[in-house]
Amino acid sequence: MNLATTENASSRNAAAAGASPILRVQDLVVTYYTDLGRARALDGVSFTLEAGMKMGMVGESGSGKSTLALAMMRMIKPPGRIEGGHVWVGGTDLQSLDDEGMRKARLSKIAYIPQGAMNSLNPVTRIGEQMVDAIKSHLSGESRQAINDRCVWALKSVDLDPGVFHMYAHELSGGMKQRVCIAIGILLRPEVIIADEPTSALDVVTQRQVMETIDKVQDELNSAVILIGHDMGLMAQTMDRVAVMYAGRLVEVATVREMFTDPKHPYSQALISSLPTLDNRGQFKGIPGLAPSLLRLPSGCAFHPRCPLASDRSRSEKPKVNVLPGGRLVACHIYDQES
Amino acid sequence: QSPLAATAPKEIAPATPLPEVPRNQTVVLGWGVALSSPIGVTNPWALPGYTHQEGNAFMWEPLMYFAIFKGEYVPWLADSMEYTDDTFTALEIKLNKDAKWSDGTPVTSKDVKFTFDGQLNNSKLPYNAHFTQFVSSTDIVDDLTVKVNFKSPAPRFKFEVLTEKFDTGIPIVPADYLSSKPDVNMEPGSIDIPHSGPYDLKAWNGNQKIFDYRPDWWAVKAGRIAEPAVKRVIIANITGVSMDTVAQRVVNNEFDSALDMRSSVIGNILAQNPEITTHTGSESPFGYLDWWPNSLWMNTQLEPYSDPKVRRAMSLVINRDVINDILYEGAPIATIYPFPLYPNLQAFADTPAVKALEEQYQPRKFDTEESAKLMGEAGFTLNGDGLWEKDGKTIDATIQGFEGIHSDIVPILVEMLRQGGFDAAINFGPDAYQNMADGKAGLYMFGHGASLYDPFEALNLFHGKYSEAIGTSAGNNRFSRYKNPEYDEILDSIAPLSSDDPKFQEGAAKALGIYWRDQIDIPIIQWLHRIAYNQHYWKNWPTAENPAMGTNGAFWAHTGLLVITSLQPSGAQ
Amino acid sequence: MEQPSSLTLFLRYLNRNRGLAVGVVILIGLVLFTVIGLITINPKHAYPLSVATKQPPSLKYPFGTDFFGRNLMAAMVVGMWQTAVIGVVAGGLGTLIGVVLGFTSAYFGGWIDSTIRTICQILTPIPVLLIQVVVAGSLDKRDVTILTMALIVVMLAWMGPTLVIRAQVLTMKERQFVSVAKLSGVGDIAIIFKEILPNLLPFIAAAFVGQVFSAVFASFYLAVLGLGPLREPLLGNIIWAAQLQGAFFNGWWWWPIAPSIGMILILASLALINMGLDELANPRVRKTE
Amino acid sequence: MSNLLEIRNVTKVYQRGLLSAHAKVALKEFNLILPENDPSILTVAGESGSGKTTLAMLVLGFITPTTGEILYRGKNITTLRGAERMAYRREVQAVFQDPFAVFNPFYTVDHLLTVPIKQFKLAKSGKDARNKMDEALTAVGLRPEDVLGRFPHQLSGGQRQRINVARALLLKPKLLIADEPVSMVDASLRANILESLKNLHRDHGVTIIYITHDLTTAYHVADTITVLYRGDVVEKGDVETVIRNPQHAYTRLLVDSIPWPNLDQKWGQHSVRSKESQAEFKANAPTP
Amino acid sequence: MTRVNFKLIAKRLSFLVLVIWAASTIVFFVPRLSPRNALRERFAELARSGGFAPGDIEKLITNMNQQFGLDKPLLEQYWTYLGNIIRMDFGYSLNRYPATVTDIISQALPWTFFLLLFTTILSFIIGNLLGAISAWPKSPRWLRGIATPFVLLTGVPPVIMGVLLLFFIGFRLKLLPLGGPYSIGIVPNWSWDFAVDVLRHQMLPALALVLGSVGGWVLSMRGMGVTIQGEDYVNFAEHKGLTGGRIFRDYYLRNTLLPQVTGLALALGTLVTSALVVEQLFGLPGLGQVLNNAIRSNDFPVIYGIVLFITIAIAVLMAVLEFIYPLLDPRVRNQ
Ligand SMILES: Nc1ncnc2c1ncn2[C@@H]1O[C@H](COP(=O)(O)OP(=O)(O)OP(=O)(O)O)[C@@H](O)[C@H]1O
Ligand SMILES: Nc1ncnc2c1ncn2[C@@H]1O[C@H](COP(=O)(O)OP(=O)(O)OP(=O)(O)O)[C@@H](O)[C@H]1O
Ligand SMILES: [Mg+2]
Ligand SMILES: [Mg+2]
Repeated sequence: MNLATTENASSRNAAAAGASPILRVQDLVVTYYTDLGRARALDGVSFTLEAGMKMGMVGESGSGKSTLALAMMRMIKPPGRIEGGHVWVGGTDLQSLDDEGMRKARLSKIAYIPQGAMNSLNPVTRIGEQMVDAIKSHLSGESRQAINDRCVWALKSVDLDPGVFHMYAHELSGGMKQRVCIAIGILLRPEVIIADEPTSALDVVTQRQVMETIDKVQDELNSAVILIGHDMGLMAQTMDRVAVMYAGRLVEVATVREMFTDPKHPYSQALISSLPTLDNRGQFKGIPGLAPSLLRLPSGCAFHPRCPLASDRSRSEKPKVNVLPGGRLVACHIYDQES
Repeated sequence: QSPLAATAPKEIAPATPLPEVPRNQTVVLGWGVALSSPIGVTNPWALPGYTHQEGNAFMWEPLMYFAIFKGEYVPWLADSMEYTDDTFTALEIKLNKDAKWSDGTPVTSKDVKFTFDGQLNNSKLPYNAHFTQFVSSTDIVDDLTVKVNFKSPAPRFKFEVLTEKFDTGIPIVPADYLSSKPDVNMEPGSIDIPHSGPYDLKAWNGNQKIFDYRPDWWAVKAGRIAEPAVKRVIIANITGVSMDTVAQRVVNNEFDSALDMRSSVIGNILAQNPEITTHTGSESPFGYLDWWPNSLWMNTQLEPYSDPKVRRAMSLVINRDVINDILYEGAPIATIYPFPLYPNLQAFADTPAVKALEEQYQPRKFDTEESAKLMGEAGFTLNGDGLWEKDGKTIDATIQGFEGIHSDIVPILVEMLRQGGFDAAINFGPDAYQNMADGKAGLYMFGHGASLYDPFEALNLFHGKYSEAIGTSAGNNRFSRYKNPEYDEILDSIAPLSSDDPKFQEGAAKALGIYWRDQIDIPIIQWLHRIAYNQHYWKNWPTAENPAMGTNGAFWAHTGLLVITSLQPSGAQ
Repeated sequence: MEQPSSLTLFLRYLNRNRGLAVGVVILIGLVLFTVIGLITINPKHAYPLSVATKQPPSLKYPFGTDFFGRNLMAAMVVGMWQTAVIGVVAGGLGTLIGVVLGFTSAYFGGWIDSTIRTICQILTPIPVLLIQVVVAGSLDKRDVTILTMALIVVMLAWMGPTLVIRAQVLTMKERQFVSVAKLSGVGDIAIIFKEILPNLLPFIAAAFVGQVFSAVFASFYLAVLGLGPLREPLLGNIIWAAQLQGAFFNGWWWWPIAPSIGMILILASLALINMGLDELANPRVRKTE
Repeated sequence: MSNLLEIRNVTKVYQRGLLSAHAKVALKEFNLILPENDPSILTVAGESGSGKTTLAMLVLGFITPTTGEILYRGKNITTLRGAERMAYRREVQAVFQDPFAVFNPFYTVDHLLTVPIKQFKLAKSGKDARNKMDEALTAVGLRPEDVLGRFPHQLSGGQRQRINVARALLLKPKLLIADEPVSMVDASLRANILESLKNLHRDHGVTIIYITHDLTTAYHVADTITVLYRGDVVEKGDVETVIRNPQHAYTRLLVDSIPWPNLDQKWGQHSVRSKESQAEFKANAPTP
Repeated sequence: MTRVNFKLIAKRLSFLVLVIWAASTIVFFVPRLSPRNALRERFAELARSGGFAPGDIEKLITNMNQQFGLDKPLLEQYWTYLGNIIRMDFGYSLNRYPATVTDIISQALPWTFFLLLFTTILSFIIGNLLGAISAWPKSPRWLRGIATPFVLLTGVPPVIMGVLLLFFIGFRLKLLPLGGPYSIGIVPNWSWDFAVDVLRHQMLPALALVLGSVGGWVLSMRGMGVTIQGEDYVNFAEHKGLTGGRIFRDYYLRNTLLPQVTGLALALGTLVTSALVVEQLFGLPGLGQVLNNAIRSNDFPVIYGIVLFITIAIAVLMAVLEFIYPLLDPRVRNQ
């Protein structure tokens, strides 16, 4: 029964694939200037996403996933700085907006559901107030009634009782808080929704409920969703597409099926094979070595010290992003000739 | 529950708005209004708590005042007050026929007798000791005549007790009113008590005390004085306020006068406002001589102050020239006498007998070597810190004194003593006086509130009959606890004598010689009252050049009434 | 990965934490002033009758001289030194009591904890300075010395550190490294001294600085009320004396100014350092590295 | 045959205040026997608040049971004294969830290793100690020169957690309690750490109680599994059986919600009968 | 939902009683540990200011000792004293007998109360706003800088501050009166002119207190602010596209200000002490001046009375704040 839904989704995605992308990220570069040196947390990240698509963003801790999300929101704070690149949402280049324009774009065009919903709600005001806040900041002309309707709609969309409107954050469970955040995120029907590890603090059952909520909401809004996480299992369960980040770069973007059945990048391959499944009980294959520090990245391909397929070229030259058939992106020298 | 507590008002606020009195008919005086007396206490016999200093002197009058700078009595409620013979055993008082209480009833012999009997029989009243020592009875001769009979010759009783000058003497109180009260010491007085003085209390709170002139004051009709120009007196509270601020408010013409200033401040007040004057005009030392010359008193019963050598050695390290230079810009304030050099006393000091004794004992001498020699003789040795030591202990030379009035002189003395090897320090705490009174400490800075006219009372401070044991209170500020039969004999022999008697002069000189010889205490400074008189609104303040009524200019003293009622408007608006 | 030297890191930290840096610089300045002063200046000149009186600042007397003939330069040096003694003695004692009680309370818990905690909480609303004034006022003046001043100040000043240290130990106690230490066979006492105490050093330092601050403030306060050891050139005493002699009014402005500025510098530097240490001790407040 | 550890009917009740009537039963009549000569890996699984950590703390002797007793080598651990206690301390060790909190931030990471060596007198000399440390670190895939002498915050989470495992290795305990040792670690590092743990078990015969809420890793690491739900054991048995064929409704819900990284293993295959039964197990969610 | 928690109220009340007991005990015994005799000192002072001593001072003292119950054993005095405290009876002033301590306090209290009310509110508002602004990364640079001088001002003891203000604003510029509660010669009344006059006289003392105490709030608010700044909900508010002003007000200030409220009671404690000096300096007849005089004359019933009164006021305020706090902060409302 669930399989059937998945089939539906994929066919819809296939249809959407032809449409022009609603989100276009190009050459995004972010650097943190720290005491210990410069950390290039995003190093020329580019990708596109069509409406109705769900893309998972995975990678080791510190690989730049949250930075990417924040950079798209133009919310990088000092000591970080966006040093280049563009983010188009439905034809608007966010980087070209003035501060006020960007403020308006947040939530209405591109919404961000933060990592750690536990603390993302103001503890001293009612949930309703926080929702109304958000609407008023964007739609000044909206009537009281309209605002109310919108909030009730959003809460219902995430399977919450409208009574939550009058409650405080501490009166909600973790899963409910996470869903309130989602409800706030969809208040203005944004074209792009970014959810940063929405489930990592929840237990499996709640985790599943939240993911199903996101699914449902997306069905209703038909927006593009980016889900950040590092749990490959979750990606396999819910996403259409998976993007793998390593040391501030996007090393591979592929559909879920391709990623799990035929990963191209050596890092993706290692990642996939390290996953525990029902079939390979008792066998572990970790990825050897350690994630590099952004402060002193290895020359060339950042993955080369841990890569079984590393060549001299990997050591000296940064691989560029290759576009493989079917729109797959891989950043590895191995695929250079194929493109 | 005490009746005084039950009846004393917490605050006196006029029931109806006070009439407007323009500033140029008002005199504003800076003083503490609720520091030592409770609000509402105006009865001179209320105890504890009455003081004449906070404006109450404007309500009460004595038989006579004494004009110190004219050296003469000022008859007041009494027209005359004479010893009936030259053995000084009886005194006849004749009252003024016009004298009236504020309720319109006359002041009569009955009131005087009531006042005297009260002092005699009520041990709580301040002059009880004097009365019990001297007075045997008070007789009413007629409505206006009273006769006081003494147990023994009392040549100084008229002056010391019955005459008001500075802070001593007694006022006459209303017999009818007080005798109707169950306990005269517990009766606050407030605004109800009939009084003979010209000003009525109108308002009193923690901030100010307001007196208004009563136009039917008897003294004008009696010809004692012209109609006063001051219609309102305001005592503004300055308790705890810093000297700077008070001085500045005088300069700003906010205050017409205020409490006396330290030597350092007064000159600058004059510099900043030319309308302000002092007793000596704009010349140093800016003040008049108070009756309170200060000495370093020593407890002569306490080691090592019991040794005259030590006392003398301490005196020898005090450099009086330095004191004059540093504190008084060279004015000769430092003294060697235990009494103030008022005209009559100056004359005494200038007699050949006294001069010869001064030559003999050199009380002014500053000589550290001689001091060291004496200390050696007394068995002391200098320790590593340069301090005299005996049996491993330095001399506890903590000077007990009073912050408000001694903060300039005492630090200097401490330093001089330390340089002379005495382990000196300061105690300005509220316990200072207690330490003096019970004699547990050895060294005190305090005045001789005694002589005004002749040296007897000052010398009498050291009479052996007052030498209480350590731990019991030194009566009437006799902190020396000195006992010397030779000295007592001289004093006893001159006590019944009038001060112009040559025998008296001779005996007094002899006693002064012993005072110097034994160094009973170390006289340090004459006490000056440096009071700023602001002439912006009011003229005719008593000064050296314009003695006015001949009193001192302290409005808080008993004679303050004379000062205020003689003021004349300057014409300023 | 190459680490910048710890000195560079420290300097960088100070650069970020400007308040601490300024505080430390002022304090070092004051210490240098006092130390150099004590070496070069005749401490006798800090007492009356030692030099010409009422001299305005000049080359000979950089801070002028006062009414009583103190060289205010010397008085400042000695006064600073005495202030430092009071501050360090009182601050040290207060902190020590606080640390001992705080540790005892938090580590042993139970009735010991509730007793200590309750006492602290009960004493907290009592205005300490008033009580100190009452105590100082009740003392025999001969007993008031620099040391008794410090003790008076300590008397009611240990509750703050006790509560802070206690709270910190309580959270530390729950930290997993304490469990790990137990698993490693470390005994109770060793856990207190070797595992917990070192981590509390910033808090203890902050408490110490805070204590020194309040000690200096309290002693100053007592002195200004004339409750200090009057002969000593404590900064508060000098101001007290200046006020009594109407220094401002008389145009001897330099007399109260030098000790006032001295006191302001001491207190301000301590406040700044305390704020900086707070930042160091509280990682949430600590600025990102 | 002696038992290494025996937990008999242990119940732990947390009392909130002294007078408060609200008591929280964190663990209910828990029983467990771990034989000495047959080391195994046992998983204790359950959602948040189900009593897992409470169990760990009980076994480590940091808290005492409200009723019931815990026997170590046949002796109640609360009564152990002297050498026996020292042996118990040494032989029962733990690896905790948060790889940062176990380090004392005041010291370099060496502290974690040197202290037990000193306390338990594991080495004859400084050199010997250093060798032992190197050996343990190498065994978990760390280069000693990379990590020794550093402060905890200078290392990555994976490195820190592996030092923890190295500590366990160094001590070669009889019983290791691993309380969620990989929940704070990156997915890609999990495999590495679990591998080290498994090696420890295999090479040194260490019995491991692996505490987790993550059934995927439980399935891979353990031999047997105990599922806790609000302090109650709802199911226990062989891992393969429990995961593949859960009997209890709660276990079924749990297993069904595992996000397997496998496209053919989608959520909802073992579908839960009705929404109601799911609601029944909605952990701790207060109704609005 | 908001059930009255009697147990909590009982606990707070008994705590309050303990505080009062502790304060009264300290205040009772401390002055009595010294060998000084307040009554004697009082008489001595009277004698000195009058220039004479009453004849039989010892007898008087015995009388008065009886009257004040000072001749009884210390412990008995202590019990009587505690009993009196319960009845809020602090006895008579030794110095201003027959005024009772309660009279004296009630006369002085209005001055201190208004001064403190005024300055506490002012410094709370200014200090917390400045502190919040200085910790808020988006506030303009010049505004952030403004907080520093105030922090430095905490280092300026109120005496010095008062003297400086007096000297420059009062003496030199003659902008404001030099002291006193109102102009000389005016009788207090309920008129507009009088109110203005009083306000003018309160200005300098209030300024001295505010300048000195703003820094404390700035500091603690800054610490608070830096902590809250990193909170996820503040970030999320920004993600929601809220304007800076609204985030500052609703998300940042509201959260930081709440814990500050609990500091009010203790801040009042410090402020009271400063007021003690400042009132003296400016000749305001408030509690500070009364206490100062009492300390100087060792009028211990007054000292006890005032110290106790202030302690009780602070403790009560603390308790009240503790009860009110849940109404302000929903997090602690139901527990
Ligand atoms: N404020 C900051 N200052 C300095 N460096 C930062 C800052 N924020 C992030 N970084 C660095 O940027 C890199 C990317 O961080 P980011 O938070 O984007 O990682 P992530 O992939 O989201 O990790 P995680 O899975 O742990 O959330 C990391 O190396 C981190 O150290
Ligand atoms: N010290 C304590 N005092 C009171 N209650 C406690 C205490 N420690 C734990 N509890 C409660 O006991 C229950 C079990 O807690 P425990 O920590 O054992 O759960 P857990 O299974 O480890 O959860 P998690 O997966 O969140 O770590 C929880 O409801 C918890 O709230
Ligand atoms: Mg992240
Ligand atoms: Mg747990």
